[in-house]
Amino acid sequence: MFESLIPRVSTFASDIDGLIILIAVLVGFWFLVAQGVFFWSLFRFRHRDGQRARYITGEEPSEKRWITIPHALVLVCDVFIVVGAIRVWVEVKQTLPPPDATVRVIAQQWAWTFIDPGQDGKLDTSDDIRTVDEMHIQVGSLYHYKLLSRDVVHSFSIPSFRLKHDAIPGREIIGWFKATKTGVYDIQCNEICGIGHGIMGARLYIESKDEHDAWLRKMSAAQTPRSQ
Amino acid sequence: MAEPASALAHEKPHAAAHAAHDEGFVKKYLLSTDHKIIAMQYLFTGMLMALIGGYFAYGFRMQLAFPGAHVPGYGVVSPAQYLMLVTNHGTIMIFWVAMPVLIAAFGNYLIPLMIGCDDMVFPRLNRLSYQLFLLSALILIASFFVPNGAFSGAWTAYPPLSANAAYNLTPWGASLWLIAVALEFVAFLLGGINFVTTVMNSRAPGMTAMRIPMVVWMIVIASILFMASVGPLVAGAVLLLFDQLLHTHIYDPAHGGDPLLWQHLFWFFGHPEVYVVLLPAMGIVAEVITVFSRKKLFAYKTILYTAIATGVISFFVWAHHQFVAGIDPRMANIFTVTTLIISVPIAEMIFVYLATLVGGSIRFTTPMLWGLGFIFAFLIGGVTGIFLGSSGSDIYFHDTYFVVAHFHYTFFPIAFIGSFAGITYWFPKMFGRMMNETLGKIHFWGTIIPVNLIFLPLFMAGLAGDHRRIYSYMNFPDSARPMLQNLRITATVALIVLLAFQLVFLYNFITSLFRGRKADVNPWRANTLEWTAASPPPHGNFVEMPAVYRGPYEYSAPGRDDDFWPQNIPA
Amino acid sequence: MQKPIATLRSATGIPTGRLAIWWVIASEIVIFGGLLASYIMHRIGHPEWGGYAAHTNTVAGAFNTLVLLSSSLSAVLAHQAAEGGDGPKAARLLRLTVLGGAIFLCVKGLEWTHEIREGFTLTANGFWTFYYTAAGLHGLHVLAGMIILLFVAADAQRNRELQRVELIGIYWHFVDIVWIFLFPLLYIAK
Amino acid sequence: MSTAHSEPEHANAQLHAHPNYIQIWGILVALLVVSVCGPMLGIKAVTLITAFGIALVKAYLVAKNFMHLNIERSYIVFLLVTAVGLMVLMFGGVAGDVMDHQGRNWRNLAAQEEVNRALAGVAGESGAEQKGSTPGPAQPVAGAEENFKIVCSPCHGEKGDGKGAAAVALTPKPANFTDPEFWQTRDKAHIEKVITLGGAAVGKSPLMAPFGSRFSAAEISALADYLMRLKQ
Repeated sequence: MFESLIPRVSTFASDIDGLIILIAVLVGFWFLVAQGVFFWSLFRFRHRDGQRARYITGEEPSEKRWITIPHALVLVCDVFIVVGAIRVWVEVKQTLPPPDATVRVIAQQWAWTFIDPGQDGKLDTSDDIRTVDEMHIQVGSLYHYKLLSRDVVHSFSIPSFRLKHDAIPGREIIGWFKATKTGVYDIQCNEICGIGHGIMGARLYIESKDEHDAWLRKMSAAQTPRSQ
Repeated sequence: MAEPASALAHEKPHAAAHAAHDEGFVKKYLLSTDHKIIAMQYLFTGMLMALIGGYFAYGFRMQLAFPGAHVPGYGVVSPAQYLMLVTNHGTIMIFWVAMPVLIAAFGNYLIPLMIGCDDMVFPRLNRLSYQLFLLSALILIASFFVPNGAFSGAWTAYPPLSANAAYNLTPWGASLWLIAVALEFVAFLLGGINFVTTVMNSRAPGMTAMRIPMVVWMIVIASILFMASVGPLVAGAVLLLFDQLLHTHIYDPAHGGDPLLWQHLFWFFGHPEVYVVLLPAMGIVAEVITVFSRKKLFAYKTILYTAIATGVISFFVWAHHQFVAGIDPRMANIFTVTTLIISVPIAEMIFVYLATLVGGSIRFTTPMLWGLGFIFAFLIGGVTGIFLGSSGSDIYFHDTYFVVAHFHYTFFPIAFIGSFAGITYWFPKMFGRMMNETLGKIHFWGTIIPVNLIFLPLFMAGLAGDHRRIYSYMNFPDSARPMLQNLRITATVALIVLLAFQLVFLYNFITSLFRGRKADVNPWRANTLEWTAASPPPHGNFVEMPAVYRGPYEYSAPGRDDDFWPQNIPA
Repeated sequence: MQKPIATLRSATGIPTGRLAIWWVIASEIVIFGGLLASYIMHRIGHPEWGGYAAHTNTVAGAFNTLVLLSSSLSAVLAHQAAEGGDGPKAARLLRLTVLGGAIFLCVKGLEWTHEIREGFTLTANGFWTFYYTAAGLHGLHVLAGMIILLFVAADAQRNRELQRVELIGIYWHFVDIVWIFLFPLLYIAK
Repeated sequence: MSTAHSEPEHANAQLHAHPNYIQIWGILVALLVVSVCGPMLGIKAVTLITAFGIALVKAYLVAKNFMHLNIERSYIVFLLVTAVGLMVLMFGGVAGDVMDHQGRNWRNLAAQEEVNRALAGVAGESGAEQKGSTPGPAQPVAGAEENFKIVCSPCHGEKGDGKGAAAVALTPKPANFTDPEFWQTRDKAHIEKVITLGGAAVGKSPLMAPFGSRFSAAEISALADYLMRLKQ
């Protein structure tokens, strides 16, 4: 059901989805139990003439059991969720697997600029390819992105990758992704960045090796020699 | 314990002094120092602001459902206006509706009555705090009429967007917004000091700590949380104001500043703020469900301790709002753990409420329906919070409509369902008349059904990757799918139904105010002290200052004919 | 205005006014604490601020510390006098405290004039922004304290509301303590 | 109203022995002298100890004796210590991001450059020179063409023809600088005004952001010249 809403096209997307499903199962159980008890007691203990409510202080250990046991079980569920959450987090955000290529992602009011290292594979050389609101990457290749912002806080978000990170002006933030399927997907700005926030989208083109190489050649040819 | 009766000997209410207050309208209703009048001032100001906030919601939801269309009663919503509406909807609903109604209105009304004294300890400070609050509301409203319009940088006001008019394009609006919020904080600081001191010092003889009604405890804990968390943000707001007006560089990265500092200061306050409004609503619900299930509150001490634990832990979780907002990723692990821990006391509170219902004799009056509606809806808000508190899944959900749906499932129950429970429950005491039950029930069902139809679709939209604060999804091909647009239209239609049913409430409220059936002193047969005062209570509250002999929840006590046992009746 | 019964009760054993003052101070601690914590983390992160701090006038700061400590002394002596029931003496000592506050603000004014003339304005850089914000916020507290002190002294002169001498004294000592921390943070650490 | 009849407990609470306040004041002044003299030794550790260690001692003495915390109810002390503790907590949570200029997978480039720049040029530099003279460290002064490519081209296009990638979503469309008609009604001063104050300032689209805070006047002038050269 989840994948029908939004495709999964990065290596860690299924891990994040798995975590979401784990949480959904655990809290869903508690949710159903709680709502079940709730509606059952509304029906069972509705007011009837001549019937008096019971006098329960809830201070006796035998009564308190009814909340201390669920309390302990909730804590156990929390442990599972924490472990799952931290595992995914460490994988996606905290570790950096060695890259096949490094790209620069620059946010400004209200456009994305992507700098591909070009054919030499190095940033800040004359054959860098600068694209605006279009990001071309190669499927199966592990990219590092260096995230920068020129003015205010933006957020680099690719829902189909399950990837998101804020771009903070003055900071360079490094992350990674690896696409698993070709296709064209949305890139969003996910942090309010001024009145143009609603138009600050870009498109992500995930290409096979051949297509990507062809794109690189085309762009390199069109690239005017740069002064730096 | 000292004999309550003898302790009362020297406390004769100054009937003459209180009577002297019956003067002109202005003096009686606008400049009064009576806690009940001040509570009404807060309540009516909050209700008025709620209408404004609801109107804003109408404006931007219509734009989302029908992008670019002419919105009846508003006009065309431009991108700038859309953000203005969203920003001020959030600001108003939290700072000018939830806070004044739940803490200030109910706090002012209930604290002196429930602990059995005649007023707040500092009546003039109380009046001053309302006047500051009113001034802050006026400043916020004024910000819509300045050049370039009101602030449109979201209620979180992240710099540099909020700090620099070149980025937000609202030089006046941004500063007025900030001044209004800061002034509101000062008003609630003064009010909070008053509440806490009153409850600590002015309890009736016999009103020990464990005999205080839960709602009073909750308001006190909330006030303390507010006082302890808001300070850094006040300091941060001064610095942000300097950045805006004098062009200093505290949050400007190009000149050695750091925008992340504001995010931390904001959320160090912002997360406890959630519990600041949650706890009073929980307290109101505790009063309502015990009265209408005629049952003692299950494990009074447990719920008190969990409330305190929630308050303490709420200071350790703030950065879960910032997991992907540029903080060091290693910090996120710590905050995930603390965030998941805070789910335990909250879950326990819900268990206690459920256990209170079990074995009761439940009467489905209007206030009770609201109390039960709170439990039902807040459960949804509570469990969806787990998805956002876990760092791993928050990577995906951060700033999507999932977040929007989640916090509306917490804030709507808190600010509206909780308030409606309180208003319908204490209306007889406040105004001496009963509300119409039939209209009340129509209003309840006309609110609780649409509210689910608004926010359940938004969970779906969030799962599908819709991000927040976008005036039109037509620029994002993946989000412009017809299926998602249908969800948005569903939510908008439900919102209009919801707003329409609020007219039923307003009608019921106003007609009952003047023409409702006269209320008895204790129409709900409740135990707490406010029901021993006349309806409505006179200035000075009690003819004879009460003393307290037992806890507030002695319903259906064995061996008594009555199924309630007021706190002030000697054994 | 007639005091309500509520104000006269004291379930905790601490008089209502003093209890409220402690809560005021607790909320002030977090306001100043937030500001100073923000300052300290910038200060440690920016070693160059030591150079900016070298332009502050340590002698003036030290003199002001002395003035505030002395004004605290007269405030606490006023409290002692008030407890002994000697309102006029308490009033005299409180006015001495006000004089201390006035000297403090005058020195502050001279200092700031000098610094602004040299170009170290609020907007010069982060250090000076924090310097003026922290000291300015503290100065406002001094000013507010002076005004309240004058009212309390006027009452005390006629032996009225003598318990307020202690309350304003506690506030004044708190303002003094804030300065005790501001002084090394802004002046000495270079 | 007199307080005479009220607050009997108040009176009780006040009946305590007063310490010798003048003696405590003397200790405080002596400590002040030490904390001022300590830094004159020029040893950093001594400075920190004398400055902040003594501040703590002084605050303790004032709080204990002048504010009478020693005879106040213990939960007041607890309350104040909690407030201070919360600030320590806040510092602990925030310092990792604000105090440090680099961490796991991130670097605060702007702050690092600010520190390096200021440390390099701090000797003899007066505040007046620093004021307003700092170009953003993240933005080295670049030629007009470079500036155009970085900030203008996303909307106005690399060639200035108004067909940048972001232009698709914009209404009205971005200006086409290659169009001679466009230039018939505009002069350099007007263009400079729009760059500085944004489109809203001249009644055009507010989505044309103002750049007055990002570029110096000279850069804006150069940028306007560059735009005028785009006319075909």
